Amino acid sequence: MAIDLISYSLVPLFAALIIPFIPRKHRRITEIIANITLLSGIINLGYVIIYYLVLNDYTSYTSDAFTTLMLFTIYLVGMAITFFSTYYEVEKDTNFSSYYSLILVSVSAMCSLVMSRDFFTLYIFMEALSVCSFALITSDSKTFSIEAAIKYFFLTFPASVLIIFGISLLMINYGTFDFDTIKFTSMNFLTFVSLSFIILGFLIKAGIVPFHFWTPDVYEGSYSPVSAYMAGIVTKVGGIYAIIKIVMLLSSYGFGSNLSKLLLFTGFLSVFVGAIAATVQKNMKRMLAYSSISQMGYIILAAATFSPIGIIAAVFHLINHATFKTVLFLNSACVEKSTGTTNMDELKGLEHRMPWTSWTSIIALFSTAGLPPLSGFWSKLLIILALWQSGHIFYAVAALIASVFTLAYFTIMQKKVFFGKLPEKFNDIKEAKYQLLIPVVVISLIIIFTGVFFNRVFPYFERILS
Amino acid sequence: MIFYLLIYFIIVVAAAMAIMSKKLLNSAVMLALLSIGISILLFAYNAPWAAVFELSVCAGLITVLFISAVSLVKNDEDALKEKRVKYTVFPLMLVGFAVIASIFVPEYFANLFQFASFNPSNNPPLGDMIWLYRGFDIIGQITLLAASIFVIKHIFTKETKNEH
Amino acid sequence: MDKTVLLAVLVPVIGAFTIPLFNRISKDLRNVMAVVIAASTFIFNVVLMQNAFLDGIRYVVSFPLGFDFILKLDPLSAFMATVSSLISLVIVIYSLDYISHYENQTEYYTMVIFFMGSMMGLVYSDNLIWMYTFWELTGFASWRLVGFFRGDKEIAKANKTVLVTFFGAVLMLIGIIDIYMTQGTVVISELKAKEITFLPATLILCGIFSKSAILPFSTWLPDAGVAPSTVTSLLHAAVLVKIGTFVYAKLFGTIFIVPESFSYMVLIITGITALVAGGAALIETDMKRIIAYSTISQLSFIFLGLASGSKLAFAGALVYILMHSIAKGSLFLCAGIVEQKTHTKDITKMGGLVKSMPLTALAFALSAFSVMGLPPFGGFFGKFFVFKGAIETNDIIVSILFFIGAILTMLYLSRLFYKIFLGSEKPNMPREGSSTMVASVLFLAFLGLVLGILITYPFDYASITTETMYMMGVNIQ
Amino acid sequence: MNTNTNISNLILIPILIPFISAFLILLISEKTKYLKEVLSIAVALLCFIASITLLRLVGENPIIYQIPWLGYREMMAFRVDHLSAFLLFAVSMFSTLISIYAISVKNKGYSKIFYFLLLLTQSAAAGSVLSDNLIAMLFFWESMVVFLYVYIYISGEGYAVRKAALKTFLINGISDIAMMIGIVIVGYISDTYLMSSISSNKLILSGWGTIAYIMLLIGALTKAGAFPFHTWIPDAALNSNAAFMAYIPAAIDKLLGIYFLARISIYLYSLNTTMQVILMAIGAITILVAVMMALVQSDYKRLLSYHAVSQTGYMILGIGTLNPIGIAGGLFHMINHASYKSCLFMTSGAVERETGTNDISKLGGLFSRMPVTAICFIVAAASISGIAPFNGFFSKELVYKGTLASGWTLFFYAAELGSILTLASFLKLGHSVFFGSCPENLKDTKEAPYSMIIPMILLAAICIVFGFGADIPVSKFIEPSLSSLGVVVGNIELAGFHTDSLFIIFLVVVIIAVTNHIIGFRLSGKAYKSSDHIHHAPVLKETYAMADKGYFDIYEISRYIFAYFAGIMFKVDRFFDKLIDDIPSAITRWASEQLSRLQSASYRVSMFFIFLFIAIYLLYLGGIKWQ
Repeated sequence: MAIDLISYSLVPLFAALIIPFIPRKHRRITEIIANITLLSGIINLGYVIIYYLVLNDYTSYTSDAFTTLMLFTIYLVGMAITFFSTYYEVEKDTNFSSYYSLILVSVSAMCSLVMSRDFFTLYIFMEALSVCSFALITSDSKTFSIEAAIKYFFLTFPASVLIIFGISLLMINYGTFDFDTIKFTSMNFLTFVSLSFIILGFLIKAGIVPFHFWTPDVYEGSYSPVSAYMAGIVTKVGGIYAIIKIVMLLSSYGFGSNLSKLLLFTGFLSVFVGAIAATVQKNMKRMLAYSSISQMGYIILAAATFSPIGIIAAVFHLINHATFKTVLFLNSACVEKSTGTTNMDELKGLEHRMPWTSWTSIIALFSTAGLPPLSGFWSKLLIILALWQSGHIFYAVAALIASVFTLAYFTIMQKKVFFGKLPEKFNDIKEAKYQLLIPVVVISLIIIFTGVFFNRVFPYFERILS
Repeated sequence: MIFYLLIYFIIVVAAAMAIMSKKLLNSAVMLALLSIGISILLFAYNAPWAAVFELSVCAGLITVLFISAVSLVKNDEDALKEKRVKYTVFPLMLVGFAVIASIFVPEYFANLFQFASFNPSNNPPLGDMIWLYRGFDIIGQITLLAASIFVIKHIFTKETKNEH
Repeated sequence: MDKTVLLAVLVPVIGAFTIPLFNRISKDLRNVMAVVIAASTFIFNVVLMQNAFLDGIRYVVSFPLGFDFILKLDPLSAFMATVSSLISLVIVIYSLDYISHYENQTEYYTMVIFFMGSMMGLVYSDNLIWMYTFWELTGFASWRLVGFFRGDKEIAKANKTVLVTFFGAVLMLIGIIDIYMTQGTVVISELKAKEITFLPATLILCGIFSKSAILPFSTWLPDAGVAPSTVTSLLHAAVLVKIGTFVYAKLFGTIFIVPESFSYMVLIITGITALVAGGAALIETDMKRIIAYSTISQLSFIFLGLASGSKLAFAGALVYILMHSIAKGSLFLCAGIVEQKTHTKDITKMGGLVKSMPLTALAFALSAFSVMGLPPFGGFFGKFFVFKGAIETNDIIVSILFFIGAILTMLYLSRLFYKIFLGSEKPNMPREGSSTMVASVLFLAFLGLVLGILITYPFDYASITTETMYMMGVNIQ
Repeated sequence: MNTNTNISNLILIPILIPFISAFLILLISEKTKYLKEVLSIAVALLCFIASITLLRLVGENPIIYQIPWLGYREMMAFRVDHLSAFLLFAVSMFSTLISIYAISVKNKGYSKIFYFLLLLTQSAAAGSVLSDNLIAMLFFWESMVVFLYVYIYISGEGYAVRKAALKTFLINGISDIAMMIGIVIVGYISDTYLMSSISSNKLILSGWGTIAYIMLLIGALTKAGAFPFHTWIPDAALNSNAAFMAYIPAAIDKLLGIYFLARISIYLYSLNTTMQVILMAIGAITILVAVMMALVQSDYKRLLSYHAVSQTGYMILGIGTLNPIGIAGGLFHMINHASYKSCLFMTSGAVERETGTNDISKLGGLFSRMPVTAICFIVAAASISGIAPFNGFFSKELVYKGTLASGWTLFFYAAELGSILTLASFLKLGHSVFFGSCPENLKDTKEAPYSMIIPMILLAAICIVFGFGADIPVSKFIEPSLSSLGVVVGNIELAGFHTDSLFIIFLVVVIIAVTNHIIGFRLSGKAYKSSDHIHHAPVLKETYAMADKGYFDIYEISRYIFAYFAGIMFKVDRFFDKLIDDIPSAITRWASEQLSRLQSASYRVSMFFIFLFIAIYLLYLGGIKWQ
């Protein structure tokens, strides 16, 4: 356990425990506490990373780059969501205190999950995370969100079963859970079964195609900021992070070809199914859900190459996807707040009434599709290079062709939602409040800068492997 | 060998009954019976600590909570109305699977020990095990507790508000 | 000097995003700034063109994994940059009046200048990945510009445009990565005289054909006629479609050694495209679609020149690019004036406009003659040397294809001119277009004529560029 | 090879001066009277004088003048040998005469634009005649296409004028593209574009050579207005002014077309016998077809235009014989035809100006009212029909001797039949316009103004001067041109009046034509109907009807073919549109509907799927892979 980073998980936990003691009418104070804790986390994490980006020499760099990066993303998305939801549902006062505490608990769970050094703690915090997110989904108490929560619970519970079973088999085989002490010297049958159980469990948590049945309903049904939170970071840290961790462990031992075949096929499947299914969706959030399935597929594809460049590409794409998926979901939340619906058939011509939302969604959209100078392009390029170098040229070409579908369903979304003549029932809608726009704009700027200053960002990512 | 088979049989039947029983109370009782069976099994596999926890927590605490909650709930919702016969197929399938597995699987797991490099003799006492080696789990426990409290607070406060 | 190369690229790209800020201050400041940025880019390019033959002018920003951002000046790119920035400048001036009575003008000016910037970037970039980057940016800018009128049909067509070009570009990216894997580098100057196999070449060719609207991907260009005519002239006539020809000239003309069958395939496809586009232009009744189809057929002539493997034909193709951009640009702008005045694009409803719009008719006639390749105009020399290339392939099919193509060009352009300006008079004939619009159109038309008469200067520049850069011997083993 | 500068800029005068002054004229405003005409006549005269001095100066070796033009190898090379000098002389002569004549032609549109075009055409014609580099020649040659188009367009209002203008433009434009390809192929075969160097090792008709020759032939024949491509001239005649008809279709086009035909057939290529037969056949067919059509016309200018086409047939026949006499006949006939055809068109212009109509059925008895025009008409008509003392007879005699020498007597008979019909149609024309009863409304028609009379008289004088044994033109122009073409004449007596068998045949031709005219006149009673007995003859009636509907007109046929071809191409285009737009989006929509239908299943089905996939993966991973 990296001691210096432990404070990042304790502080939000501590803040979460304080919040219930604040009397109900002082709503402002709870919001301030939640925002302050996350803001402080971002500031010093940001300082650490940007200091090295600007300095651009890593001789004195000691802490674990991978964890710091993941922490930064968790805090970034967490901050965006809390700041967004403080101004999102001001009039309908959902039980906000437990909402904020739940978010803080989930942030601390994610941080500790990222910092965990062995399988068992990984499992504990994953469970804590899924419990929190289960509750968060129901936070706007619409019947559809409760149904989504139950669906989320039912369809991801086999994951926990599989993971705990896999971990126990691993325990039998190697006698320890610790990542560093486990030596995967030989690939005997039991390790193989246990690892595949664990990976299948995490695939279910991540919502990859054969197990993606819960993702669309959960993202569409849940309370809008929460769906952004879920899509943005929860499924990633809860699902993909562990797979990348296992891939890192196995890659250092240079085998796991049949595992990579499994992951490659699932990744390829989810990229295409997600992209194709999204083209015909009526609801904006449901379409974004499918798009996030397909982008997750890209991360799995990258991880499945088991090569150093593959892992860097996977992490880079994970972080990129976190940023532009949060932006897109928050945009859909803004649209929902102004017009009251995210059904794309009713929406039309919002471009002039909501310029900021439309332009940030275009930036995020084109970064997802891989328009060159934006960050999405570089991560996709790295994925393609990784796949190509490890010999899976078919998957590389397929991944690239899928980005055409990505662009297809996004241009359809732009056409339906933002372009065209404004219907008269939306005549009086205004742009969302500026507070709602700040997180979206900040993250879009991050997208642009990581894209344009890729030459500074990439050396930092190379530190992940050391 | 028969002893183990008997316990397996009890556990499987109890689990099936817990799902299928009409009244909530019966399912709570069946759940308790299930946990007791598992703890006996754990004792048999000389894992005393796990067995004790199983017995005290699952069989004791959870069953008490369930029964008190069920009794609080008005009794008109007792008998679930939807036709359950259609879903008997799943537990029957489960039972069939368990029977087949019990025939084929054991010899399969017999050679499990050759992989095991973990001999139970030299593991440290439980005290410093929890504190020294598994220190970080404390944070885990706290997070889980906090999460569960807030979940209940988050969902159930809504329930009471809706009623009055 | 390498700073000017950077400026030529950065000023329009960054300038594009300052235009909304200027718009905050006042509308005409925004217009003025748009013209100023366009003019400054043109001046930069002219300066660069002066010493295009100096060697080693490069601006390098190092990027990981060999994707360094390199801007290199060579005669071919300087020529291309000057041509496209000149036309863009004229179009920006023309659109001051044209766009004035439509909404979301700020976005229009931003995107035009951004398009110009990414065009410069593409032309000067010496790294395949960065060439691909600016290629995609032009695709993005064209999506916003084609979808300028926010109607449903227009946006559907804009989506189609961006999807087809993006698909082609993705294929090209696969080709580039294949080269990256086999050759180990993506820097163009390091790839000089390298042998590449049939597959990566065809993949890059798909990208080029999707951008220059050659047969398999050609139908997005007429559909994009729904855009305002300044956009269509900027995109279809002068600049966007020329990107494909430029990249083909640079990669397959001066850098890569390609198998003989590859160039022959290009010739056959472009030959058939010339026929198909020519035939379609003869049937079509929408004015802008006809001119768009004519662009497709003229582009296949340019590809003929580039792919035929003879030095003179290559120089002829470069001259053809220059002349065609000028002439087709002014054709589209005339179409813009006519459309704005008669409020219809259907040529069957027009007629006899020569009486009421003599200057536009004159400009239209002069540029049409230049596109047809009649002598006093510049188009003739381009067409002549391009045909020399066709004959030098010593292949009868290619020559016949392009001979019929040339006849079709003459037919549909004279049909178009006849239907719009010479047909039977209609009752209320609109007056002449506004002065700036007609002036810029006449300027372009007479520029074509003057360049035709003083052909020595452009042709010398083109032949020296070919001399220095073209690996002619390579294509014909 | 005297390339000293002052002679060489003599070459530039006929090209640059008209070009510059053309733009000058544009600046002069429309209202100033006669300034434009005077300027253009002065310029034309200047060029005429320059051409005369050039004609005298050109000794054994031609004058060369080169300007760097296209890239490093292609020079704008001018080379004046006897043939070019002779052509330049003819071109400038006719330009001067036409600019004088055009002063008082009414329906020539804005005179400013007319003179602008006149000067540009003059410079272009001079340029193409003098240039030695094929590209430069093509440059000047093709730039005339645009002026043709504008000439016809400005000379009138209405639908027919524009249709004729478009037709002219397309026929000439497309044939010029063919010619361009011919020149490109020639350049490819002999990898030089200089005619002089090509002529040193002549091209032969094999593989690319044949294609090149055919393409160049198409260009030459269209410009000359020969058989398949002649249909634009009659239409132009109907719809444009007399000055244009007298200038371009009558003189310049014929001169340039035949000049180029001579260049390619004799100077660049050494043709084999099959091509010789083809050329002579084209010549013969042109003669017959055009003269048959001419016979039945009732419009003054349309009749003359058909005759222009038929006379070209004689020239092509002459050059097609490829033997010195034939070629000499062809060239001599070229200049003769230019002179009398231009004069005839001028008379038609004069008649049209005075009487306001071209329809010969409405004209009559103008001899007494317009004596000078009538006399000029008679002289020109006589020379075109090849009556003895005039120039037409001598050039036709040479052509006949050439055809007989080449051995193909069939073409000789065709030529003879042609001249019979020519004489018959002119008798009909002359009789109906100048003799017979004069309708009331034309009672007070006066003679045409002097500006029209002078050029007519001059041309008639040329017809006479070039006649009478024709030794002046032959010695001055034809023999030197033949030598510059590289044709060895030997001791054959070209000029001179020989009363041999040809003269007797000539007399027979005259008698037949006169009797036919008298029969026609007796039958129909009206002068202008005198050819009706041929018009309504059994077989001819249908062919004439079909010809009027344009079945033989290459323009109509090709319009139909291209429309059909374009239709197919459009279908191909729509197919590709469906291929890249409709089909992919339909497939994606279908696939996406299937996937989202799969999605809305209930818990149990999703749960079942999850366990199923887990099982499959484990089997796939553990079971199959492991063993």
